[in-house]
Amino acid sequence: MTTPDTIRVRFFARLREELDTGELELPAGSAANAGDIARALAEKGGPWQQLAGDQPVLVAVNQIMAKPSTPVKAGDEVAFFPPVTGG
Amino acid sequence: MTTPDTIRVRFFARLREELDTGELELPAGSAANAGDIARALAEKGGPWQQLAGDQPVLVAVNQIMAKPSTPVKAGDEVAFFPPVTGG
Amino acid sequence: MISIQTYDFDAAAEYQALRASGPASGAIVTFTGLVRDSGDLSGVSGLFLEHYPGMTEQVIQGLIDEASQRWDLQQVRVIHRVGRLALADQIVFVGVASAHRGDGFAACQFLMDALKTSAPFWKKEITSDGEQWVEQKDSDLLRSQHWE
Amino acid sequence: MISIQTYDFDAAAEYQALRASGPASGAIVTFTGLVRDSGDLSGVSGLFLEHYPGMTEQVIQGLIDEASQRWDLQQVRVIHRVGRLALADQIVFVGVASAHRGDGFAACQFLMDALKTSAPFWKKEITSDGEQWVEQKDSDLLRSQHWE
Repeated sequence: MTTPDTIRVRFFARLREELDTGELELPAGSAANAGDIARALAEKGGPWQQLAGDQPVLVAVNQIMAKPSTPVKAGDEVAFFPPVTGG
Repeated sequence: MTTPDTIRVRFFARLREELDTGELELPAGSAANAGDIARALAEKGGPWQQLAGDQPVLVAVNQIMAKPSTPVKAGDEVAFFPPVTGG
Repeated sequence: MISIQTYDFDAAAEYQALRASGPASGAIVTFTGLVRDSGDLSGVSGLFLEHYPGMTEQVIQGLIDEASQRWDLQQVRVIHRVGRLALADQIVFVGVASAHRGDGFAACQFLMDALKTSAPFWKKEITSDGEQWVEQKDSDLLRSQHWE
Repeated sequence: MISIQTYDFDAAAEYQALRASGPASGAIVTFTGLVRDSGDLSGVSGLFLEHYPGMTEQVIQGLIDEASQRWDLQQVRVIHRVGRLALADQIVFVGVASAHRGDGFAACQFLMDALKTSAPFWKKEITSDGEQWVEQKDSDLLRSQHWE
């Protein structure tokens, strides 16, 4: 079994709609932590800027709530989404 | 319509069983308040003494929670019972 | 609506009635009390419940009125059974429909706490060794005082 | 047990399952959330609910584990619907069976408060004028912090 050399990045709800993207892959070497991924994607401009903006954006790494400082590595799943509103 | 000249006294639950009495009538003139009724009945001795004893006994006058000092008059319904345990 | 009855109730039908309380209702909280095997005694096989007809309904109506003043409620339902009940039987149902869940939880819990300490019901536990009137719990009094 | 599903649930069957949790259960507390006509918007005709498959179930299991450590519970059931829902539809069910009512009320309310702030679900309100993602409520955050 080969280890993937990418990180899977997912978006949900309002973010998914505004970015018009449900998921994408990034090369694993490009980011040390979740915050790096957010900053790299924000450089795409337009709606992507909100990933590093003032609006609250939550992040999960491997389906567990995380922080910008949480480390990421090849094979990880990183998700960005707005504050939750279920129940 | 004539006004009854008695007070109806009722007992519930453990009190009803221990006194072996669900209800009785007392002449209205014999008691100014609910405490008078309890003290008069306690003089019957035996289990009746608990109406004026240390054990908590609650009293209602005309189906509303009352105190020993609550006045009673002809036609009233006075009830004595243990602390409640429903629900 | 208040019912004091010897016969069983249908919790599903009561839930549906609360659900039909209108498009403003976003939350339904229900409490159901069951006869359990250990209360003051262990090995409880049943209960006998006595009440004070007339006064009981008045007291519960007063509690519902108080809850309706304190919280924003769409509908309230209280059912309490009396007479002989067997293990696992339903004893009491309190259901509240409200716009928001905070009101529903608070009102349902207030009504149950207050029922336990203010409504004239008395419970006798039945075991194979005999029967015994239940004593009022300090914990119930404290719970009820919390709302005053 | 946890279910995340697009289809409706039968609250009556869920209640019966909780009731069958054994002779030690004396209290069943249930919460059901319904689509109501006014949320962030008024004139709401429906909702769309999105979730994060996999993570949602893990988060809810963690909340149930936490509730089971904090309170004495016999059984816990959580159902959350996703996808398109219409006005008055059932959204969420949290049911708890416990020996004593205090544990049941606290656990049910804790689970609902925590679901609102921790579980990855997102709600979009639909009206005749359009649709809008719901914003998280400060009141929900405060309610949830109360349990920490």
